[in-house]
Amino acid sequence: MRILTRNKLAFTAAIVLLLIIGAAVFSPLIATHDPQLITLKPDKICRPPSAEHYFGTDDLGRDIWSRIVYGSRTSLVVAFVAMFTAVLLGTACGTVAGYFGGIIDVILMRLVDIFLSLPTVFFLIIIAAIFKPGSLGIAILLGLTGWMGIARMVRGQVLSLKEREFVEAARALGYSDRRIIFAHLLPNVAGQIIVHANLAVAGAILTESAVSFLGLGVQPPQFSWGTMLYAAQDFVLLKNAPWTAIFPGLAIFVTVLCLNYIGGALRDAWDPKVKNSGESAGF
Amino acid sequence: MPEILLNVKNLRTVFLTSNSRITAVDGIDITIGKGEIVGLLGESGCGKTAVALSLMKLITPDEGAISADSMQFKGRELLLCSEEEMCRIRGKEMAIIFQEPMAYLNPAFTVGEQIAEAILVHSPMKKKEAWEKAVDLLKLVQIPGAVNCAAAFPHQLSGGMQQRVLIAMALACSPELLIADEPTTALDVTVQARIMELFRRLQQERGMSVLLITHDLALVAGIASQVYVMFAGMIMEKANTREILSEPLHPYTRELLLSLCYLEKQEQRPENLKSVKNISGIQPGCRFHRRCSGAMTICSKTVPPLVDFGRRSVRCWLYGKGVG
Amino acid sequence: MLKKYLKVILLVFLASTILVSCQRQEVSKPLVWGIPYDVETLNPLFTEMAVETDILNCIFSTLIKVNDKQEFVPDLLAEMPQISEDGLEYSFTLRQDVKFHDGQELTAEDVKYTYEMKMAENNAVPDRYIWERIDTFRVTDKYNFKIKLKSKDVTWLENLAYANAMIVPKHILEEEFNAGGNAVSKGGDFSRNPVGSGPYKFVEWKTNEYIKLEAYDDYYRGAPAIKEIIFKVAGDSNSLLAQFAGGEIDIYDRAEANQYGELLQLKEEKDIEVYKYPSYVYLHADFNLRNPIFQDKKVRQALNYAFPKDSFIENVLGGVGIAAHTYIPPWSWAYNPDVKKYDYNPDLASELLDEAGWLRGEDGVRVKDGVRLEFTINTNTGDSIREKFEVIAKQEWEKIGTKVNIQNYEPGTLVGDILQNVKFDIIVFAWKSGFDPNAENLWHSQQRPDLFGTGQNYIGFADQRVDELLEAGLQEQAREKRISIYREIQQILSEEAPCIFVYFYNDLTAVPSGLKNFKPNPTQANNTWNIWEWELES
Amino acid sequence: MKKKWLIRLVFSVLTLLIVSILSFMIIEFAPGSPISRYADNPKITSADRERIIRHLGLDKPTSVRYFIWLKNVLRGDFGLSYMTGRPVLTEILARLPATLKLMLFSFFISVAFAIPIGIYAAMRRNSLPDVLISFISYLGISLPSFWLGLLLIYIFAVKLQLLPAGGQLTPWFDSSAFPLPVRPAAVFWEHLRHLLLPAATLSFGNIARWCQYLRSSLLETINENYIRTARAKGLNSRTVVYKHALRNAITPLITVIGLNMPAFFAGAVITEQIFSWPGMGQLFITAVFARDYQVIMGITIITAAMVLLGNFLSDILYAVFDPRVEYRG
Repeated sequence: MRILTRNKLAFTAAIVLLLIIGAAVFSPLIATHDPQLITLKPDKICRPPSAEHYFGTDDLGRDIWSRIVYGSRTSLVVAFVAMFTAVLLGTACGTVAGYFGGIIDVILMRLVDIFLSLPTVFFLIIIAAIFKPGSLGIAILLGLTGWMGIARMVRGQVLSLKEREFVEAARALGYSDRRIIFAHLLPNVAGQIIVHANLAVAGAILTESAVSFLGLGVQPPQFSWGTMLYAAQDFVLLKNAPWTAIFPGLAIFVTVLCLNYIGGALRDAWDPKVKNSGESAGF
Repeated sequence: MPEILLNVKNLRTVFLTSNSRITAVDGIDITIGKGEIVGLLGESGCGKTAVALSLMKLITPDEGAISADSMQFKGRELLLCSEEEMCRIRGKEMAIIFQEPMAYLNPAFTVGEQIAEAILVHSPMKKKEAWEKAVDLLKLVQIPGAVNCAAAFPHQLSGGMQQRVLIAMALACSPELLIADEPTTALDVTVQARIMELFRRLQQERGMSVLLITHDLALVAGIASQVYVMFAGMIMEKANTREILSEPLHPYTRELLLSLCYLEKQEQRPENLKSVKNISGIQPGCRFHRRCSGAMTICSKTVPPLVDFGRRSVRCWLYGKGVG
Repeated sequence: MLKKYLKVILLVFLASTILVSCQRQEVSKPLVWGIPYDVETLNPLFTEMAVETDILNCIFSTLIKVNDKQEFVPDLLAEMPQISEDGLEYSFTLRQDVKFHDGQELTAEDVKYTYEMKMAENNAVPDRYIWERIDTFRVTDKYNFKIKLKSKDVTWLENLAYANAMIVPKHILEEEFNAGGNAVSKGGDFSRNPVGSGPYKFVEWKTNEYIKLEAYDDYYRGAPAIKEIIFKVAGDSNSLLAQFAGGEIDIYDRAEANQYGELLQLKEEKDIEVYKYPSYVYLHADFNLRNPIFQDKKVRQALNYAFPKDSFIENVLGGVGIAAHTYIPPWSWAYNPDVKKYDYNPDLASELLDEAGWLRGEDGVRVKDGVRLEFTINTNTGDSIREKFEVIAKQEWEKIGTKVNIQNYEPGTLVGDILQNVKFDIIVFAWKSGFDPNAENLWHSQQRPDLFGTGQNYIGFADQRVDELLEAGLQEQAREKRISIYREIQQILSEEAPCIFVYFYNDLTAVPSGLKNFKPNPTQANNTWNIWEWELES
Repeated sequence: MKKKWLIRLVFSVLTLLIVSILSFMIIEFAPGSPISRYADNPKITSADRERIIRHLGLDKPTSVRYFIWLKNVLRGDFGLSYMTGRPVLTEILARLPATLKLMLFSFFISVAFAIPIGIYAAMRRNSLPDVLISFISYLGISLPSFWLGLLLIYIFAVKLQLLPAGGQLTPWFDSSAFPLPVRPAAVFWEHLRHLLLPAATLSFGNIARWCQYLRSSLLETINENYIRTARAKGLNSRTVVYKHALRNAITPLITVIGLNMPAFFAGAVITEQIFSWPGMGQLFITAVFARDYQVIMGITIITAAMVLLGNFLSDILYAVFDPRVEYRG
């Protein structure tokens, strides 16, 4: 907590994020309507925001506010699981490759290349066809197909960091590799990892929506912010009932924003280099 | 007293961090004459580096702020100089050598490029000429194989070589004032001696003034005419070298002298801006009183004034009756 | 430097904008027809896509056509063919003034060659269905030929009216056929440079961009009035609408149901005409009759009763659609207006389930003999209307005590795996009926692909009476008798409820209001069927 | 050093081989087949189906088909598309230029905007413009491109009718209608105006991401000690930033950009769809739905090669910008 209070913005962001997480946990208490309740009546379909429906209704007369509240469950689970999977795999692979170098590096980097050049779409179709994944499955799939960027970035950072004097010093002092990696290398890469992780969360929320289109993601009647946004991508809907697209978009935006501010503060706390510059907001 | 080159009155440097202000330099006066070598002596974290940066106005508004009653350099008031004017002064009239050479060399350029750049900023010259001059400078600072060295990247050089590259870079435009911040920490004793010799030669031949900032009294003793002893952001004692060595007034100076006698090898503590933080949360009273063997009651209550004895001055309750 | 940089960018943009406003002087613009995706081939021997028909209609001719009133009219023929007493032999007489675009005359030899191409062993044509029924093909002279069928089939003639029966030039294809080792390819030279006898000549095909045609002045009906037509590829329905609204395309065919309102609004601002007309395409939710749950008619009827079809059409489709009660649309001559209609009635549905022995369990889901009334609906992803059908059906059906799961698949998987291997409980998709009511492939028990390897009876429907009627319908020439045959089939189907007939699509086409003689044609002939007649008044 | 790159090249080829094997297997395991498109065609008989399977060579076992495929590819023959019957290479080459044109232009736009904006934001960190820029960046990161694309079309094509809603060139565009002096400008504008919206859609997210990367990386770099050295030399702040800081700050960005290559392709699929851009995106989607194995394999291999090339280039660039990497790596 001390880390966060350093920075009012990050503190506010943390509170907002907590509220969002709270909404996910206590959805039934916060939602005003049954998010799945379809009302096929002209006076219920595509209504603008009102006291009855805070965020309006969609083209099947469902309450958008309630759908956003419930949709946060899917979206957050997918986003965070995907992010953690990707960050864990990527960091592990990148650090090992960058630090040990040599044949290990070559093998791991070729693996990254292979994963990068595989047709992800097919990968997803097959796994989806075989396992019929739920939202958790999609999250892990997204993580499994999205770690390569982090791996390469971490490797690059580790490569240049390990030439730095403090690593050489640590090595000269006979520190174990594990200690050097965890105590010297990772804290210095942490900033970049946090940036990536933040982007990964936003990316996962959005990719999930695009992937649903291919029949691999969250399918009705399940829904997430991403699928709500995707359903609203219709030109006509966008024009006549923009709230169907604006509110799920806003939910994603606010979450991403909060994560980034928190990430920025975390990084300040973590990364010794930026500490005394008073750097606060941003990645 | 030779012609005055730099005259600083009541310099204060405050660093800003995300949650506090740290006064790294707390009202010091420094005077450097033309062609004079002046030592600034103090242990790690006492604000020596902050002084060096402040003199060149190298502290950005993000990092902190400097203030002074006056900062006259060659009769010009540096405080009133715009950033543009400072750019013209930096490197040409006033140059600086940093310690921790690896960190102060840009890893992306060859050292030759970096030295040549320092030359090109201030004189219209062809790149090739500048490069040749850079090689000459490397020779000047006793780098073996200067031509190859110029084409090397910093990480390909040893710490000592890097240090000499930084020195070469500072000397590139024959500055009138060289601020040398622990210039020889990374060097072995023979090279150190040669560098000092070089400083002396440049002083004699070109009339270059040097502000030698170090924790090493021995180094100062060998070369400087005047010595300022600094502790926790304040000047504790100022005198010419002989007087300091023969008759140190301030208890801190005495401590330094003792350590010079007993320690064969100086501990090479890395010193940089961050350690300045130690000063934050200063207690009232003399900065040194906690470590002082002869501390009196007053020492913990009021900061002693700098008592001027004409040619020398000292900040200690032992010597003057200040206010209160 | 930063500011300068931004200034330059801004300047370039401004200059460009000024340039475009100067450029706005309209050059003589061709008629631009928007198509949602690029076609695969322009060789009618291989055509399968509806969009290809739009274009091929301009370039090629068929022996007969189906007009907008859904009657047969001769195209290349001088008159409709004579059919022998036994219904086996057809005598054709060609017009004598038809020339291919290269000036060569179209003769009976070309027709025969088209038939031979379809049947050539090495040609990978997708279907030979209509041609395999031919017993003999006899060219009697330059303009006359006779076709004898293997067996009587009153629906056979219709096939000659559509794109894959278009007549190709022998003198051009022969070369490719011989060079290709007795085969022409779907992607061969002819498919990218087609030569036909239709009202428009092929000019240019830029892959995934556009296909350009120009009027054929020697067209036997006279030179078409519109000199140039471009079929422009426009991505998807959103893009088509945007390009239509932005004036980049002139004709937007097959607009989406939910775009109707938008098109009407556009009509207020622009000089356009919006056509809304019934189509032969209908959405249906098929029960898999191999699943024991659905073997009970009452369950199928209950689910039919429990779906609010009219409300769906009204509120989800905005009224752009007509309730379907059978596979034959209400405007067909064969339609039976007296079929059982499943108007929304959840109480009746509950009763039916009770009667069938499905009783509510503790969690509200009905159970019979230890089996829960639980099933899954499948459809293809990316189709919002079908997805809406699913969630509405789920909500309504769960009200009457079922448990409904939804599982959608990417289209390739849905068709290639779930449908083909009949792995579904309920599957939602659309069929296009022919304008002849015959639908043997859907309802005949011999057309169950899982048992006989052929047909589209994925439902697994088997009814002896329907089989007999379907066979009789193919033999019977007289319209009245056929009417009674197909009415009975519809009667049985609606009673048996092997699927939910949801609704018949309404086709929407938006054209410039100055377009004369545009006569929408909901059959497989498509709307370009009479393109030679079109005129554009500005 | 040359040897090192050569080894890298050999590995790339090996990677391609593995990618091709894996892709082939993956496609093979995917449900559906090239002939499943006929499932709803009442006119197809089972005899027709078998004939087509034979014609497509699908009656042979998978491994045999892979080796046939590989043998042909090594001779530069990617086979015939099942959909159009034309050579896969022809199909891809017909669309590749459009995709590359869009990608390169967007790339240029992204870099051209991201770098100055990133520098600007870093230089004025925590000021109002910086906060605004980061705000818009988050927007760019959280806005899906399909949404942005539709919005741009709606504003610029439908409402203002300033720019075309889709396509690469107006089909009836005729440069000879313009007098000679302005003809090049007219042609240039004709290309540019079609590019603007899709490129903006494709670039927005990249600009947002890249400028924030650069900003954060620059801020880190500016705190480095060698920046002080540069200033102490008397360099003005512009030179300090553009030469000393940027040079070092840009290295992590290069990795990020290199990694974005596959994302660029993926983004292009959606953007091409929205803007009816005649590139490879749509071909890939239709090929996937139609299970056109040949086209899928062709596109996979060619994009994989381009991704590898992109990584390769970014590694070279990385080494150029950060000599330390070259040293021991």
